[in-house]
This record gives sequence, C-alpha cells and structure tokens, in this order.
Amino acid sequence: MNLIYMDHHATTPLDAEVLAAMMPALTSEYGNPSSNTHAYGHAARYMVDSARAQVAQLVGAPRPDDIIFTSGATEADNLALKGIAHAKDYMPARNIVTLAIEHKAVLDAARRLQKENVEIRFAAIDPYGVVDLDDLAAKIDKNTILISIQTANSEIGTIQPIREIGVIAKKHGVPFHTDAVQALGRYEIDVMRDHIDMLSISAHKMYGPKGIGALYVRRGLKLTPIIDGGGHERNMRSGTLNVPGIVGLGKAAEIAKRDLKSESERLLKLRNRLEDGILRRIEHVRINGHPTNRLPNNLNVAFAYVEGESLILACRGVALSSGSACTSTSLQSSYVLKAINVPDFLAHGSLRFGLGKSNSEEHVDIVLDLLEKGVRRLREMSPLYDMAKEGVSIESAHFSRHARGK
Amino acid sequence: MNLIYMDHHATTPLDAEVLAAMMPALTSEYGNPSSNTHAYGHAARYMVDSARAQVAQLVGAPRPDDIIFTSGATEADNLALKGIAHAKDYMPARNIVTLAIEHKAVLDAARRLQKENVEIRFAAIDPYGVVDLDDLAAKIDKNTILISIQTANSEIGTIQPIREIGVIAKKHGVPFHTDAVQALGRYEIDVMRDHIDMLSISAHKMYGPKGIGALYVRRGLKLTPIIDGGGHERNMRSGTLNVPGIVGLGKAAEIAKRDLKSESERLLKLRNRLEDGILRRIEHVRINGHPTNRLPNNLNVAFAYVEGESLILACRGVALSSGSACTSTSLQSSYVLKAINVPDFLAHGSLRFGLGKSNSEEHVDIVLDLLEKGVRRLREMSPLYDMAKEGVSIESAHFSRHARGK
Amino acid sequence: MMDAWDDYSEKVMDHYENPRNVGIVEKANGTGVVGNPACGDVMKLTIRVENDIIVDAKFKTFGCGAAIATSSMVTEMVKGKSLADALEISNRGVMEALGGLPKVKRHCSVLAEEALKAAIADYEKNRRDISPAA
Amino acid sequence: MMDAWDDYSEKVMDHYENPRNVGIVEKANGTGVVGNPACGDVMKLTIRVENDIIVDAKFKTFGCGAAIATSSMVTEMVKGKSLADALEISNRGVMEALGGLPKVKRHCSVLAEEALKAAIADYEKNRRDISPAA
Ligand SMILES: Cc1ncc(COP(=O)(O)O)c(C=O)c1O
Ligand SMILES: Cc1ncc(COP(=O)(O)O)c(C=O)c1O
Repeated sequence: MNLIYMDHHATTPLDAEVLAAMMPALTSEYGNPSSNTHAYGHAARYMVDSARAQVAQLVGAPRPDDIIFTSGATEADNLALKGIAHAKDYMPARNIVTLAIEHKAVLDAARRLQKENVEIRFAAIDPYGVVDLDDLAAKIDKNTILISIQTANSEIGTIQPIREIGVIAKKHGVPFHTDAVQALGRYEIDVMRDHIDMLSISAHKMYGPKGIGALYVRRGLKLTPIIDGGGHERNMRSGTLNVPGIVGLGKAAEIAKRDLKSESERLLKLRNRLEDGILRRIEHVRINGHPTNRLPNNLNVAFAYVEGESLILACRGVALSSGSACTSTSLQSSYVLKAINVPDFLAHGSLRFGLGKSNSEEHVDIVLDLLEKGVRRLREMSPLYDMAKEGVSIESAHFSRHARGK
Repeated sequence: MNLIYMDHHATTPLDAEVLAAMMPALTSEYGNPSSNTHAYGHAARYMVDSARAQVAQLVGAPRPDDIIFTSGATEADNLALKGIAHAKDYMPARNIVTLAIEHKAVLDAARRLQKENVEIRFAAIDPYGVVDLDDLAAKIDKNTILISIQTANSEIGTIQPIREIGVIAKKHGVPFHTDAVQALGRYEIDVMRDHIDMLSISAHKMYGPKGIGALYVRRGLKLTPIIDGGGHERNMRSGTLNVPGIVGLGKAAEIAKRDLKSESERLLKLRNRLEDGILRRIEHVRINGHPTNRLPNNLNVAFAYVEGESLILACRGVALSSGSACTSTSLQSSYVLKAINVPDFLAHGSLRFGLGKSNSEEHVDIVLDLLEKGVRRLREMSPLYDMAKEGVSIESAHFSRHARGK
Repeated sequence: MMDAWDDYSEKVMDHYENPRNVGIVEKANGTGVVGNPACGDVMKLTIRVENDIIVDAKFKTFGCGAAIATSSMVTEMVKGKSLADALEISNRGVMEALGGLPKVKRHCSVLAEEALKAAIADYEKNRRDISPAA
Repeated sequence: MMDAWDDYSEKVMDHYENPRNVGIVEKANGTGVVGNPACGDVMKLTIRVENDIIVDAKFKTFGCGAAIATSSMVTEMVKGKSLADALEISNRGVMEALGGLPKVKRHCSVLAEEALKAAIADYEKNRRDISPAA
C-alpha cells in the first residue's frame, strides 16, 4: 500500500541527494575527526568543516565555528537553555522568558531549570499564538538571562515576529534563542539581521537524517555543556562527531537554502488548495493558528463534532497527525491548542496537515475527498452534531463557514 | 593510496551488513517512531524495538526496555554519572568512586559534578592500570552514590576485574556503572552475571554507525535526564529517535555477539604476532598496560629514545595513534600513560596499535618492517639514544628486551 | 509497510467502517448518554424494552475508532437479551467480542458498558415514573 | 584520500625524510642542547666556527617531524654564515624556509632558533675561556 505522507512536521523523508552525499562517510571515509595522526581522521575533519560552513550559510552565521553540532534539536534546545542558566548560576535570581506553546524540548528543559530556582515567565500570546511584544518587553528585567521564542510552531504553524523580538532582546541586552526547527527551508531566517544569539536546527525536519542537529551560538556567548568529555565543539559539546549525520545535515542545509523560495511558494499553493477545499466543501470547521503568518506547509483544522482519530481512520492511506488525545499515549489533547484557547472538544477534532516535497495537487484532492466523506459519515453518528442542530450549545465556540481572511 | 587502518580504538569502519540493515530506515521507512497515527510511525517503532532487543542481548540485559538510546557513549557516560548524581541531589554529601584512567567522558562529567559538590574519589591502580580492589572497597562509604569503572581501557587495553567490582558494589549497595565501549565485541560481558547496574555502549567502536550509543539501565534505577523534552526512552532521554542509527547499533550488536569468539581469537593471534615481532626485532621497547589482561586487539608500545609522531610519519601508509603530545592539540602527552607512571619521555614515544576486522597478517608484517626501519633511523638522529649508549640516565625507566611474561 | 489501522483488530475496524445500529431508536424507552465532549468521547445509547427484553438498540457516538466500534458492538450484543442478561455484559466482554483493544483504548469499552447501564437505569426510572410502584 | 602527512608542507617532509647534516661535528667548538625529554623534544646542535664563520653544523634531534625538519633546515641555513648573520636567523625565518608549519608546531621552530643561539653562546664562552680577555 502506498501512503500519502502529510506529516512533515513530525519528520521528513531523507532526500536522495543528501543520502548520496552521506555515502562516502558511511563507507570508505570512516575516520574519526579527532584522529589527527592519519588520513582517515583528516578526511573526516575536512567533511565536518565543509558541513559546518553549509549550516552556517543557511542561517546567516558569520563563521562556520558558530555552529555546534548536537544529536538533534531537542539537545540543542536543552543546551541553549541549560547552557546559559548553568553559565550564570552565580546569579542569585535568574529568569527565562518564553512561550507556553514552545516545543516540549524548550518547555521541559525550562521545567527542569525551575527545580534549580530559575524562574520561567511566559509572555502572553494572542488566540493565533503570536507573542504580545509589549508583554514580552514587560516580562524582561535585569535578572532575565534568556529569551527563548520559537520561529514557528510545529502544530499550528504560526510564525513569530522574530526580528522584532530580536530588537527587544538586543535593547535589553538579553540573549535571544529561537527554535527554528520547523521554519528552516520554509521561511527565511538570518541570525545577523534578526539579532538572534542562538538558533536550534534539526536535520530530519528538512530532509536530512535523524539523530543530528545543531545550535548556532553567537561568538562570545559562553554556554556550560550538558555533555562533557574531551572538549569537542568549542568546549560546548563533547563526543565523537557523527560524521555521516553531519555531512547529511550540511547537504540538507545547502538544499534548504537553495530551494527555499521555489519550495515555499509551491507548498503555499498546495496548502491553499487544501485549505480552500476544506472551507468550501465542509461546514463547521475552524482553522487553528494564524490565518496568514503561518508556515506555508502547515494547516491545522478543527472539524467540529467529530473526533480526530476517527477522522484519521477515515482517511485511510494518508499519514496525518491530530490534536486528539486519542492519538497520544498521554490521553491529553494538544497543549498548544489549549494554550491558544481552542475548546477541548474542538482540539479533539483537530487534524494537522504537514505538507512536503513528496506531496502533489493530486494528493490534496484525494485527501479532500476522504475528509468530506469521512466528516459526513462521522457527523451522521455524532450525538454532538444532533445537539448542535437542535441548537444546544456544546461549548461557546465559533465555527467559520466563510473563506479565511486574506 | 591504500592505508592500513590500525586505529580501531578511535573508530571502526561501518560493517557492510550493518549499512545494509540501515538502508530501509535511510530510504522508504522514514517515519518518526513517536507518530502513532500512521504506518510510517508504526514501522519505525517496530524497527526501534527490534534493535533494542538486539542490544539487550549483547550485554545480557533481561529486558529490551533496559536499553536507553543515546547519541553515543560520551552521552551515555554523562547520563550515568549526572543522572545518578542529580537524582540524589537531596543528599548533603555525595561521592563517586572511579579511576584516573577512565575515558574523558567519565572524567569530565565527574569534574563537572565536583562543581556541584559531588566528591570524586579515585581508587588506586597498579602500574598496569588494574584497580586495587581493597582500595576500591575502602573508598566506598554511605555517601557513595556510584562506582564508575571502565571494562577496558581505550589506550592500554587493560581489562578490569568487572565481576569482582560488581560483587563489591552489590555488597555495599552502590550502583555500578561500567563504560564497556572498548570491550564490546572483543570481550564477553554480562550485566546480570557481573552485577552491572549501568553500562555504556557506542556503536562506532563495534562496526556500527557514529552518533549512536546506549546506556543499559537496570530496572528500577532512576536517573534524572540530561536532555529533557517529551519523555522518550522511559523518561530518561528525550528527542526524536535516530532510527537508522538505532537499527545500525542493533545490527552491530547482533554481529558483535555472533562473532565475539572467532573474532577475538583471530585478533589475539594478530596482536601476538605484532607484539612478538616488535619485541624480537626492536631493542629498548616497553609494553604499556597489562601483559595478559588486555583487549585482544590492543597493543601499546613505548619505543625509547624516539618521539611518537616522528615514528608515525615513518610508518607512512599506516593509520596509527600515539601517546605523544605532538599528536594532540593540547600538547599534553597521554594522561592514561601518566596515571600508570610511564615516564614522560617514554609516553612521547608510545604508539597505540588498535587491530580490527580489516587487518591481516600481511598488514602486521608490513608494519613490523616499517617500525624496525623507522626506529633505527630515528634513533640514529636521537641525542637521547647517544646519551643512553654513553650510560647517561635519561629518566629512571626500565626497558625490556626480553619477551613478555606470558 | 504496515497500515495505520494495525493497532486495531479486524473486527474493530469492521465495526468502525460498518457500524451496526447507528441512530436513535424510535419510541425508545431508555436513553443513556455518557462521556464528555471535552474528554473526546460521548456515547448516546437508546433502547426499546418490551417485556423485559431489549427489542431494539441504537447508538450515536462522538469518539475515536474504538469508541465507535465498542458502541456498535454493544448494540449488537444487547439486542434480544433480557435486562438481567444485558446487565451481565461487561466492558471485558465487549472487548473480547471485538477481538481485543489496544491498552490505551480500554476506557472506550468501559464507556460502552456505562452507556448500556445508563440506558437500562433510565428505562427502569421511566417505568417507575409511569407505572404505580409495585 | 589525503595522506597523514598533509599537515606538513612538502619541504618539511623532505627535510624529515632526508634530513641534512645529521650527526656531531668533528672538532666542534660550539654545542647547544635545548628542550627536555619529558616535553617530547630535545635538539642538540654542534657547530665549528672558524674566523667568525660557521664552517660546519650538525644536529641530533629527539622530537616530532617538525622538530627534525626545523633542525635540519637550521643547519643548512647557518653553514657559511658569519656569527652575526647567524644570530639574525629567527624562528620565523626557519618556518618560512620550510614553507610554513602547522600552528601547533610553531614551538619547534622556536626550539631550533634557541638551539642555534645556545650553540653560538657556547662557542663564545669557549673562546673567552681559552683566549685572554680582549
Ligand atoms: C519545533 C521543534 N523543536 C524541537 C524539536 C525536536 O527536535 P529533534 O527531533 O531533532 O529532537 C522538534 C521536533 O520534534 C520541533 O518540531
Ligand atoms: C572507553 C570509551 N568511552 C567512551 C567513548 C566515547 O564514546 P563516543 O565516541 O560514542 O562519544 C570512547 C570513544 O571515544 C571510549 O573509547
């Protein structure tokens, strides 16, 4: 069975070009870049240095050495938060300003730091998930050691005003970290232009391999490592370098930069076809997240009166993710949808469409047919739908029938 | 140019069988094991579970779930030490007993913990690097939270009496961690038989891929994660799982177990050929490390009066590592050789031979010729050699001319 | 490659795809509504009881695949049963009839049992309200 | 694939492989020994000076490839030079003559300069000791 993969926020397939670039490091060029007494080591070091330059270029880092390789963005996020907090542990009171809709890697790292008496402050967000810049500025004080705000959200796709946040951070002299995992290759970002001090990268979200990521760290910023042992990566991250992974990340970064414009335009068209189709063909739906400031490949839709997992089952053959509790082992619906005040019963009926390179118009049209039929069928058995038709209010929620405000 | 690779302690080539096993995960089966709403995710989860079982079998772990995947052994070592120390941070005084010849991943993690008021105690070792069991027992007290002692050393190959250490640890009720990176596939280890509570694994030291490793954690042992974010790996290590890497580690573990006996016997023969050849053909050499309790693929030799890097240059075409300061960027000679009291000038002239699957008797014979010629040539230009011939003592060092005591 | 449905038995998927007895029983004399929209599942079970026998049963469910399948299965199981026999149906029995459920979905079968009990209790209450006390 | 030698220039490797002037000068009247076995390099430079001209120079070195090459190069550079000109030779000059050295090996060129200076100082001292003060 050939599935249509529409879960590119969870992970992406490895680009064939990237795999080809990795093959030498997976076969004959197997040296350890730390081995400086022989050619195998030198060749590995050379490959790593080239990849470092490719990654630096993707984010506009002035020097390749500003890139610290990690095992992924979860580690990069942890290194950014804990690295700063531990480097400043002489401060009697420390606080970090972030958002309630950050990825778990940021939130759970922050939660860990709370146990070490670091205060975590959440800047207010609007119902689309966009940070309130005034509230952000108000939350910063002389004990603020870090601002950590994602570039774009992995569930609802909302893009933050990164440059404005960077300006505020700079004005207050506070380092600014952004988790750019979902944005890279889909939305242009530049650490110099946007005043970003740290930026998290994950290869497998941009057609690179799993198990490799990076943290851009502005020159001069000192982080205490979370992984010690030998002093690799400018003393910020020890461990034998994952050469094939790094080469893959480098190549993925090069392609992401090269294809950014064409691919994001193509994705936007596809996404709009999907969005318009849903709004035209299905009643009582609501778009979660920002109507326009969102990733071009993201669409998050609440289908009122139906539950997400049952709708995913109806879309047999399509790989999708949902905000439904019934698709997570924790039996909790999405904390992101909660944080932007999507009523629970709508969160349970929300699907996330993550478009990517493999998707075509044909895929979108197949999915639209499946959704229309599935929603109709499931609403026919939904007691909530009957209630709604009888005018009983389930929760005070607004359902849009009109096209999105563009 | 075709090099002879004799640096298998630094890293090993990726086994073609392992790469073949990884290919599906690098191509069509690209799902994220955390995606539980579609087949891509399920397939990935299935592959990860199979690999977990393979790794568990290699070390004799009773349950696959006792294996926590990490980005390598540096991370595994850090997780073992910091994970225990942070889980016990309510204790007013904590200490960890370890060895001065541990890998940097253990030593630097321990050093980090010192800053958090964890005391680090070094158990005494003999001139071969073997732990003094009486001293070890004497160093343990009621505030000891961990014993961390490597299975085998990566420079001198000395193997520790792991089972005896396990018995002591059990008797005192202290968890026992061992870094088994160099031993796996070369020396039999069994966490149940040897009373091991935690064990570090690195794939790229046993013909698996770089950037992946694991920590065996005995059921019931609680570790505080160093990387938070979503609660993967029994809440001990978050982050999207490196599926191809994990599959590779699993396959490498399977092969390591399968070939353990035959390969270690073959390596022992090769190593003895090399050792005997050196002792027979070259004067004034000394074997560093234990004469018999050493890894079958390891040989560490001090060539008196010559400097290691210049000897490596003389062995053109052979990939080797040395204890010489001149091959490290820190300009310090090997801390391991120092810790077993090898005089500095001998440490500078020490080479490490790390044999592996690709090596043959022919390789050994080529290396012997190069060494003999190189040492002769370099001694001819060595002022130390002249001094020695004149009877001037350089440092009070013993040079063996007789065959090793077997 | 495996399918997204592989968490579920064939029987579950059959009941999800071809649910039996969807709707509201005409002239129902027992109705059970359990669950909570905020929690992601609501089951409405209507039954018609004649001479202590459940002669008809239908459901409407908002919930995951397992919730729909257990609802469908429970309507099948109760039809033709006496009230006493129907009350013997447990969540375990529904699960078994479906060829098992994934661990995280067991609560759905509990909900189905509860919906049935609620419908029967409603029928009993209606009867007491209408007919004079025995 | 690159070679283990690629840290070094061709000139360095040539001087490592075919070192010039290895040995001890016969009837040397200046000897410099610098370095320390414990630090991994010792250079012994012997010279014969006649009429303020260095007519012969030889070395023996325990050390890395760069240490051997710089020793060899410095003996080449001083031969035929006046003492005054020889004292002008700097570590930088030796490095340049070798087509550069990797950063971590620069100390070797410093050692070569020091060995030369030590040998010349030794010659000066010997001369003072033998001939009456001017
Ligand atoms: C926004 C964001 N940050 C961080 C991560 C974690 O990155 P990784 O999968 O490399 O651990 C992800 C993906 O899971 C993500 O979407
Ligand atoms: C004994 C030992 N422990 C730990 C490590 C570190 O493992 P990794 O290379 O997976 O970070 C190594 C290798 O560098 C090693 O030899």
